[in-house]
Amino acid sequence: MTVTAAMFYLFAVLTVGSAVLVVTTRNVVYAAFSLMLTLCSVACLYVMLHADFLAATQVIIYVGGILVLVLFGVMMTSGKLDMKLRMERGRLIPGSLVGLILLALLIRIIYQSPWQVQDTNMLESTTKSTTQSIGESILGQYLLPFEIVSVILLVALIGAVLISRKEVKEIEES
Amino acid sequence: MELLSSLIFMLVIAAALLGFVMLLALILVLAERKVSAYMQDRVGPRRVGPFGSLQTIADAIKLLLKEDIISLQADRKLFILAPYLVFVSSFAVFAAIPFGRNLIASDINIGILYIMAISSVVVLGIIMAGWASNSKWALLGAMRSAAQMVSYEIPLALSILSVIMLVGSLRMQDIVGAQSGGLFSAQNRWILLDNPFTFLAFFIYFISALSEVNRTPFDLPEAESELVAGFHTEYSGMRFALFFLAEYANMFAVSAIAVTLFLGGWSGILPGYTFLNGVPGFVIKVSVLVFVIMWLRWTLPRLRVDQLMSVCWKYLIPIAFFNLIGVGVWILIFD
Amino acid sequence: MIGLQHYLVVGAILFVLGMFAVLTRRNAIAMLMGIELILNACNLNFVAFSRYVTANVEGQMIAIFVIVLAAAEAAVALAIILAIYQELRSISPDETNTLKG
Amino acid sequence: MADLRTEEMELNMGPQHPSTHGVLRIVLKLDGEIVLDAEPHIGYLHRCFEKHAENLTYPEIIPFTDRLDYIAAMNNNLGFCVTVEKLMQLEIPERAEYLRVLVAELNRIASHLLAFGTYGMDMGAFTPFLYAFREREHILDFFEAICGARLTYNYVRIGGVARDVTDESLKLVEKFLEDFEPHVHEYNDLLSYNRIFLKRTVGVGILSPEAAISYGVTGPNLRASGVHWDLRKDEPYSVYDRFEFDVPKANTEIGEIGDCWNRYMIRMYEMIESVRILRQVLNQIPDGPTMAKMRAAIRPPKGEVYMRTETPRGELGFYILSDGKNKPVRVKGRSPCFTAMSAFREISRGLMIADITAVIGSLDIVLGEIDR
Repeated sequence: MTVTAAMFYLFAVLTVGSAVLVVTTRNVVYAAFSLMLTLCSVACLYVMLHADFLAATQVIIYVGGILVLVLFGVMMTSGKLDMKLRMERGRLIPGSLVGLILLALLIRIIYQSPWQVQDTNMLESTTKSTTQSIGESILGQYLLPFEIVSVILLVALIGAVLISRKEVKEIEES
Repeated sequence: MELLSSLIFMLVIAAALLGFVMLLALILVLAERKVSAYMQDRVGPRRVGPFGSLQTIADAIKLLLKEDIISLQADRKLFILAPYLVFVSSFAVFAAIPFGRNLIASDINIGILYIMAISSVVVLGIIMAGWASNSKWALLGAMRSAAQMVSYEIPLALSILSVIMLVGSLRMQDIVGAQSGGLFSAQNRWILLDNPFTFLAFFIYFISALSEVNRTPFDLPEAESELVAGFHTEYSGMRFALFFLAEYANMFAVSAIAVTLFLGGWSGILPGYTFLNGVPGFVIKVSVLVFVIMWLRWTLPRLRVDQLMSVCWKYLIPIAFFNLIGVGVWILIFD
Repeated sequence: MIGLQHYLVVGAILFVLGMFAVLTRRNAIAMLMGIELILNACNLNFVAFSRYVTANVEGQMIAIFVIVLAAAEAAVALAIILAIYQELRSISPDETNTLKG
Repeated sequence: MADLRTEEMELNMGPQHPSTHGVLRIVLKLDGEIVLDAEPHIGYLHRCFEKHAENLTYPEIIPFTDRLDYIAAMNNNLGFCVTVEKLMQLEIPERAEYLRVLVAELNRIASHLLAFGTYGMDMGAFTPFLYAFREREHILDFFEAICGARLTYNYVRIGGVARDVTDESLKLVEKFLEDFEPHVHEYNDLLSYNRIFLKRTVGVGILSPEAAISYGVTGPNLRASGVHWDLRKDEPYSVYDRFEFDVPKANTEIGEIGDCWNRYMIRMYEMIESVRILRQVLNQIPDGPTMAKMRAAIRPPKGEVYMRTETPRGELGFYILSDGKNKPVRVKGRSPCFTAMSAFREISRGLMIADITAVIGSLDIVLGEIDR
């Protein structure tokens, strides 16, 4: 087994295993921390796919930002007592059925589609680093989406502040 | 076979780094105690070994031999995991710090980005520790810490960005190479002195870094007079030692990054003085910054949590933004 | 040799797990985590395609946009969840039915 | 819409907490970091001083007063002795009076130094604490020279002081005074006018003059609220009326009247004033006996007496009911820290957790005296 293969299997198992924990554990905090493991191992998979910039972005934004937000949410909305997650049995069986069928379908598609796999060394042979290429595409081909995304971020920021702000105001009034 | 050999290679590098970090922490703890002692009109440790040089080793042994207390109400799994998470993520930063021309564990081409990514994981470890302790003091400390570190990452990133703009690379060795001229030369001098905006960026970086490593005046997460000991209130012995180790490793790491980004890294201080090239010069520069951090700790009081936030959001972030624009304009006009 | 399909399978499993979480969880934050899993699954696919099929950074670009949108989504979603929690003392989506006609 | 509030958290601050200055327990009701209510629970250091006093002869009570406010034991000795002397209408020799003022003012400086040092520590600045201890050490050296003890002195006795001082020990004081005054300016540079320190203390925990008076707050805390009241000036005891000194008052230059910074700063000013008094004491001190002529067994006449003196923490009053025997029937102490603590709850409402330590530190409480 080559190093690459070994590392792939390691991170793939980590990703899937921790993701299973995310959806099955009964403790929200455990779920959040397993999600951290999932996100980090996905970042490692990105590195293996030569997307190093993306991997760093994933860790900075997902782990350092979104996950911290989620954890804050968890800690603010649940006391120590109702940390337990309820899973409705009524939904468990249809849910897993749908999931399994979908998974089988997807894997069948994955292995039967004739993928147009290119020469895999193309990216590695170019002199540009991925960071440079990404930078150039952001300010070139993807300038419009980039600007739209920044507007969306701004809107989300203001919206989030507004939603949580409402409650503060009412406290002041009362 | 290939797998095995590369695995061994990686392990050797990691072990060497780990040994280095351990040694570093021991030296830094002793240095901190001596520095604080002389600032406070005392002499500090001097019983164990010559001039107390073995004091921290004695302390480390004491910590290792202490009873490992896990409170009954704590969440055992996360409680045990948290110190390792904090330590590993602050330890992993060292992989991308260039100590000398070839002395870097891994000169990846997104070096500085990697450092920022890895160090943001520390927050999660701290939240984990605070939550798992099941103590209100620890939880308060962890919440404060998370809010503080997430906020101060913004000015930190913005000040780093101005360096990246100037150098045009995220690779640590490229950044060092861009300042190979030393302190005063016309070309390739230290980024600190490159233009007024980078000069300011250094201070923005330094202030934010102080906050990132929870040092006074931003040591609220472990403010001992308010929160007992913050997120590691419930920890003792070995696990506490790991937090402690991580704190000092972090202190060195942010100073080393500051040196690499702004003060020429391992490249020489003055042309001609070749003995200051490489590791010795790097160590001298980092030591100066570490000393300044200690100096601040033993001089300044601590900010309140809301003031801390307003410093970040009302002053540092806007200044950092305009500073970044300034760097851009400077590059456009002069380079 | 690790190829495209390996990554796609990991992505598919992640996607199904995320969907499973969204379908079965009765806690808004846990559902949010499921959505994050789904987003990661498609990101993984994008990056894998960008590596093996198109051999440029376009897939990575899309992934970056997805990450940014996920951040925006998480911020807004958590703000809403907190607001609902303060109103109803519960974050189960089933109990959030006051808007029903 | 009160039910929209986030959950209140109850936080137990103390009895074992680094900055409650002893064993004080405060139950905080928090909304996030905002303190909605802070309820102090005292009594962890209760040692039945008043009940003990009923079973001890008058001189035997003096060591117990040492242990009330152990930071300023001399002032406690003095307060109790002056009360008994008032009941006995005893004349005290001149030299003894001067020595009493000498030790009382030195102990005031020592106590304020400790307040200054620990306050710095409450604010996260560790170094001033050790600087304060450096100076306090000189005072304790002097006390050791005159009475052999460094914390609980039992030096002021009914009718005078325990021992005379030698000229060499007075030299110690002189030398200390010379060193000390520049050091106060050093402290001001180091801590008092530090930007962060000002941010933490100015406008925090304001105690209005009306509230201060109605809670019976005394001493530096009262003067920091802008009320001009100092027993050494307004109701002089011992020989305080012979010295020239000012009673520092809160200023509005930097802080607001009655905030933590003023409460802190008033102590810095008072140290300077104490130095002034001490200089005059050293110049004027006469020769003579240090103990009044009286019978060995102290039996005050039947009656009751209340006398108050100005300790570093405020007005320390003793009420003594005597039936003519050698033991008092009832002794009651009026503790300045207790009244300061009672105002704490009102001050602390609406502050943040970090401000709680700022307020407790600025009130400069000693739990030994609150609990007695």
